[in-house]
Amino acid sequence: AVALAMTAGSALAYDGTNCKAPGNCWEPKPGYPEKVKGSKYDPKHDPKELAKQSESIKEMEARNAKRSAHFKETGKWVYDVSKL
Amino acid sequence: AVALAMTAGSALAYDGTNCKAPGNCWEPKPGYPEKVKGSKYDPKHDPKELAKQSESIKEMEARNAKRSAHFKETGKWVYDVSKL
Amino acid sequence: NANDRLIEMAKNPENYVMPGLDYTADNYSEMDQINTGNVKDLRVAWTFSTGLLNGHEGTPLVVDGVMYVNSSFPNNVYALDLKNPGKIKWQYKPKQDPAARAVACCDLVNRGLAYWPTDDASKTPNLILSNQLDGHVVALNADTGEMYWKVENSDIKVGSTLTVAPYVVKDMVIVGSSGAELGVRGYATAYNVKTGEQVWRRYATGPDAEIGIGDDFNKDNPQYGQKGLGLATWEGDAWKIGGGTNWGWYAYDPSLDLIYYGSGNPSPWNETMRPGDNKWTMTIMARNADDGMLKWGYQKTPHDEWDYAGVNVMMLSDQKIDGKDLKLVTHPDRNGIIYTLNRVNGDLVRADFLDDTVNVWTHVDMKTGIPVRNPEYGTRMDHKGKDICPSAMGYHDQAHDSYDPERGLFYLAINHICMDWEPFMLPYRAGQFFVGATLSMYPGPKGDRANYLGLGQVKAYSAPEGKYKWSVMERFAAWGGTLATKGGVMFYPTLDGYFKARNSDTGELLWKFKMPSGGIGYPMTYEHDGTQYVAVYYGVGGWPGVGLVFDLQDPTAGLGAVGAFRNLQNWTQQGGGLLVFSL
Amino acid sequence: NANDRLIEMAKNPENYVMPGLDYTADNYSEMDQINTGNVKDLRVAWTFSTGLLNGHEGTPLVVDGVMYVNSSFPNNVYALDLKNPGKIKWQYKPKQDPAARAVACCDLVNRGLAYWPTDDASKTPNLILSNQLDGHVVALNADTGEMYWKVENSDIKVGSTLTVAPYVVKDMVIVGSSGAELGVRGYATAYNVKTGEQVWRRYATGPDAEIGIGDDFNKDNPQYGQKGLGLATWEGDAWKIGGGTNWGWYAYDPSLDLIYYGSGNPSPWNETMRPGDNKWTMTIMARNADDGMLKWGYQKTPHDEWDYAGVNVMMLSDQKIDGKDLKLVTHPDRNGIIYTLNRVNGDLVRADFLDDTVNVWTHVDMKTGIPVRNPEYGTRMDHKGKDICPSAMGYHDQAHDSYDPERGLFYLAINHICMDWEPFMLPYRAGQFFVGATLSMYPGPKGDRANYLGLGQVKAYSAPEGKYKWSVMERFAAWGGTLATKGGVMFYPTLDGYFKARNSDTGELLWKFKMPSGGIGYPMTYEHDGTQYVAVYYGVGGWPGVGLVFDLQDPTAGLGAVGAFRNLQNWTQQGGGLLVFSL
Ligand SMILES: O=C(O)c1cc(C(=O)O)c2c(n1)C(=O)C(=O)c1cc(C(=O)O)[nH]c1-2
Ligand SMILES: O=C(O)c1cc(C(=O)O)c2c(n1)C(=O)C(=O)c1cc(C(=O)O)[nH]c1-2
Ligand SMILES: [Ca+2]
Ligand SMILES: [Ca+2]
Repeated sequence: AVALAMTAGSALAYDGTNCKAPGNCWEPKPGYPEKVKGSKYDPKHDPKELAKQSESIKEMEARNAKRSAHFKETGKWVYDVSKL
Repeated sequence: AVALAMTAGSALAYDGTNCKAPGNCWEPKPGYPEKVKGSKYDPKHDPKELAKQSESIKEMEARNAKRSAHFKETGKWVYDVSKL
Repeated sequence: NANDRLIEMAKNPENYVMPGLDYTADNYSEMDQINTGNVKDLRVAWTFSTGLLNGHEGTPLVVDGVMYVNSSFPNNVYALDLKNPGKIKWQYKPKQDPAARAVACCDLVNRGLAYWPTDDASKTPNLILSNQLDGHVVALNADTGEMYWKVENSDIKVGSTLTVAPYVVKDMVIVGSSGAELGVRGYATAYNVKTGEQVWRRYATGPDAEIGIGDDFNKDNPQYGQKGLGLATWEGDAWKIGGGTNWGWYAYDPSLDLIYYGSGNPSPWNETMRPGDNKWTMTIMARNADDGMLKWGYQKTPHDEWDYAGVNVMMLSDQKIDGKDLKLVTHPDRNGIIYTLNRVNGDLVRADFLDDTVNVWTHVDMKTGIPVRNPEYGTRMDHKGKDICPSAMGYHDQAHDSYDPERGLFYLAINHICMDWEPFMLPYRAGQFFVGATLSMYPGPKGDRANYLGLGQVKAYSAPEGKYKWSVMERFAAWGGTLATKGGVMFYPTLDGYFKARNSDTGELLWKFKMPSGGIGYPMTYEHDGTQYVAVYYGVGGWPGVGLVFDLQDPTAGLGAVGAFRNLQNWTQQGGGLLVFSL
Repeated sequence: NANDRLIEMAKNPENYVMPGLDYTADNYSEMDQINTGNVKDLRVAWTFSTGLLNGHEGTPLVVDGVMYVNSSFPNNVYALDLKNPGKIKWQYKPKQDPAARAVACCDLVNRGLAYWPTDDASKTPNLILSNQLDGHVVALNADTGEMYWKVENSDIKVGSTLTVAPYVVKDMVIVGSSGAELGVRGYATAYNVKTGEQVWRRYATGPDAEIGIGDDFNKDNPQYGQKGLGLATWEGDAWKIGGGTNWGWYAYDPSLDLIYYGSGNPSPWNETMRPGDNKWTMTIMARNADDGMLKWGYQKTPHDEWDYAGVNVMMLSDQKIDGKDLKLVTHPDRNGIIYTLNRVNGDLVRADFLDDTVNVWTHVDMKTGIPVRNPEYGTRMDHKGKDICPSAMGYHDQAHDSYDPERGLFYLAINHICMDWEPFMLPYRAGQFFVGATLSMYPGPKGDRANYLGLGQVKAYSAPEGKYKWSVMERFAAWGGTLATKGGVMFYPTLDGYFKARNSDTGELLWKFKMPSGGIGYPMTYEHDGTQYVAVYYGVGGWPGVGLVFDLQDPTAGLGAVGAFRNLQNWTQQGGGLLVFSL
């Protein structure tokens, strides 16, 4: 296994081989931004939308924990957490 | 083949064999009306509802006639009668 | 004309040109490549899924090396070139009004296609005729699948649907009707295949002119009834919503030019609401092909009290009975009786019980033709009838049976189901269910009532002897029908998904195969490249399958079918397709 | 623990206890009753329709004489007693939120079940584990079908579904995730089978702790990247909606206690919207079973520009390569390259093109592991990429392949599809499609582009030689995968509905059978009562089937699948079930 030195890739086109660090080799294509934020390609994501997945997972994990705790206690699986 | 005389069926129960005329043998069961109209079993049908089937058939037949007439004339089948 | 060509084509074992194989509708094949000795080696040659899950009834046609496959709603039609059935030659996928689903009584089935061969004189191409659940009849170019013409036959807005297989006679296609559970007044219609034009339309009830009754109707059997009864045996306008649809099978005798079929149940099921014999529902009809006039008609179940819809298969045979050579029509009816009549004039020749457990009748009076009732098993308002045999499904329903002329045996797919029946009143509203009875169904006395098994039988019947040569029980019934072959093997599928081959003489089980899903179609056989093939649809459904198909739980739901067939789901699941077998 | 029991059970040819047959996932059977000499006599023994029409992926399990059948949405589970497969032993029919249908990317598929055998010490019964499209994981009592526990793993409201087969390791079940076409950040989760408790959950992107990256991650291959890259290779919070789901296949090496699987495509497909290498999407992951920590990870497609989701099958083999005996993992990736790595530490051993028509890469730098791009076939905003090979479907997608250790050959089910690709901008909304590219797909250069045929290949690959021993074209691809057997016969189903058997050494077609519907599952084999059976699902669908399944016409619909497979409907229709073959 070899650590990768910054090699001279094609200056004209992205071929994936110009690495800033091991495993971090992306570079923008000629004429495209290094960062999209503020560029014409800024997706302008809504942070509220971006947070939804982790919120939902936290809630599912909490409900599942209640279910399995009750199961370990009683030997009965109750899916409906409002009944726990 | 034999014409059926009015034979003495069971007076107590309908067995289908007491005929008023050939092919017309039904009689009411004991305690049930000969005619339902006006009886407690009157279905009180709405004549408008009863007419719907024949109206619809008449319209379908008229549309079909237009379609096949046009087909015989032109060799083309056009289903949409508004285009005929 | 088409008769001659169809008759010729039907003689060629490479073809299967109409329901029941030829105009006798005996579904008997002269082929014997597959026989009692080798049927155990039968194996699946190829298969085809239609992409649809509702029950698959009927059987495919084969003409000139092309197979035509019908399917459940929305009634796709597929043409498969037998040289390479792995590729679909053409497909016709109609867009249908989904509202049709809500007015179908008994799953979303279709009983098959018809074929009309072109004549050289005509510019009309070979045609495939297809009936759609939404009431349309379409003619397709058999070579390309393109729509040739399309007419409106039945209006789903008034509850009228189409499940029957169209039937080609001469240059006409005969089309029936469905919807007697919604008060539909039944009719049969003939269309000119070349133009789509209506040639005649005849009803089961009402004025004689509309029924097709003229002066010589039933002239040899006046005791059956003659003029005016389509009105006189009804109270008031009840005949307008009186049922008598025809969604079963046809047969045709070219020498007599008569078409045979049965009209179905009077409407509503609640008998108290319709005083009278309710003519001409429940009738074996013999109609002149050209004008649809009735030559004769025999009503099997006057004033029906049990939904013994009389549309079952009509099989034509020529047999010697009591020393006389007769032209016969044999008809295993829903009311538990198998009838054999002289098909020339309607004389009643035989009327035997389909099973000794029938209890609604004591016997048929052979002189009058009247079935004599056991009043104990009649139904009426304010009364719950119990242990009535047969049930509303009859001891025989839509199965297309077969007749082996060498053995003189009819192979009958019989139900073994009884019922409790309680009527209730309801108003008629066009397009809505109009039944008026609550049913519980369960196995007949010979079945296993605790486990709801033993709901069917298969029997071999001799009309001259009025006897059964053999009889076997079936777990859930052979709902679809049978095929007879010269090889001495008869075939049928079962609701629980087996395709079975039995020795035609003894009933011995020679072979069986577990299909993907239950079978409610009937088998056919054809030759291709010198090899005999047997084909059958799989795809559980139909009336007995409604619980499974629509996921119903109430035992009285599905017009009483759900309870009787509650265990079917433990044997099979839905599917829809075709299996083709060869040695 | 379960490993030992499962390992023992997997050795018994009467069982098929997990996807891929045993923990090597090589889907190779030691049975040779069916062999090159007699496979031509293979015939259908029995069949079973699941009653569902969406695509049927995966393969059934067989344990102690009982077969367990998975199915498409709503993911019914059936147990069939092999003594009498004509009766259903039990069935589990979950009611699922129909909204799940709207967020599934690629038809409503399911890739199989898992089995956990009880230990005598435990009160927990034998379990069948089933993942539902609506995100639930259920444990069923394997003997009765009763629900034992049921947890929420994925939330369809944020676009997260489940199609992956669960995977039992020790007393845990490993569950993946789907939804990278809706911006779902992928994760894998381990549940304690006895309690339903979550043991660990590890993500593909984000902070090292959530990914499961510790100090010794990639210590033998630091050039692959080590710490901090799950954040550093993304701009801002893009990793939160960055994809990397895992819906493919797992393998497990008990001696190393490592679980192998691939993470999928970064999200959205539009690469311009997500600067960076987007770690650790598109990565072969080797995770410690007990805590889910990553031993090593190798990203095959950094900064994906083509949807080359890296979830494909991982097959473990021990082979001598370049003179060294190595423990290997071999992985035919969607990006057109088949990788073989040292499964102990992640060393890259081989990286060969799946076909010589791959054009997005020039080669893989074996020292760095970096695939070197041909910039001509990259994609970007305001540019329509053309003639890109492979297409987004990759030269290999969800097929479960096989490896024959006697012959040293991998049997690969390969796609042969190229594409045009044009990105567009769109905002992220939780629960909505988040793709941002319009695709046209068509056959690769060796196919018949005029007729849209020649969309697949099947190949036999030797890793030590880096060469293909044989290769055949397929009309529409063998989407489901392959089975290898000691009998010298390899099997696979095709999208157009053939089940084929080829000589493992030469690729010669020894036998084929026309199934009811196209196959997208992979075959399995088991012994019962001394007879060897081969089983395979039919039921066309999956991504290539979406046009047929959902009746789509626009060639770019179905994420580009509709155009490529426009002709599939002329060969096969939907269906869903199982065929079981024997001599
Ligand atoms: O009265 C009618 O119009 C009508 C129609 C149909 C039909 O169209 O399928 C059936 C019935 N009745 C019927 O009584 C019946 O038992 C029945 C069974 C089936 C079947 O396909 O299994 N259809 C029908
Ligand atoms: O990124 C994902 O989460 C995801 C999920 C699935 C899936 O769950 O089926 C597929 C894909 N991606 C995908 O990229 C893909 O090619 C694919 C094919 C299929 C299939 O079953 O044919 N599923 C999926
Ligand atoms: Ca009826
Ligand atoms: Ca994906």
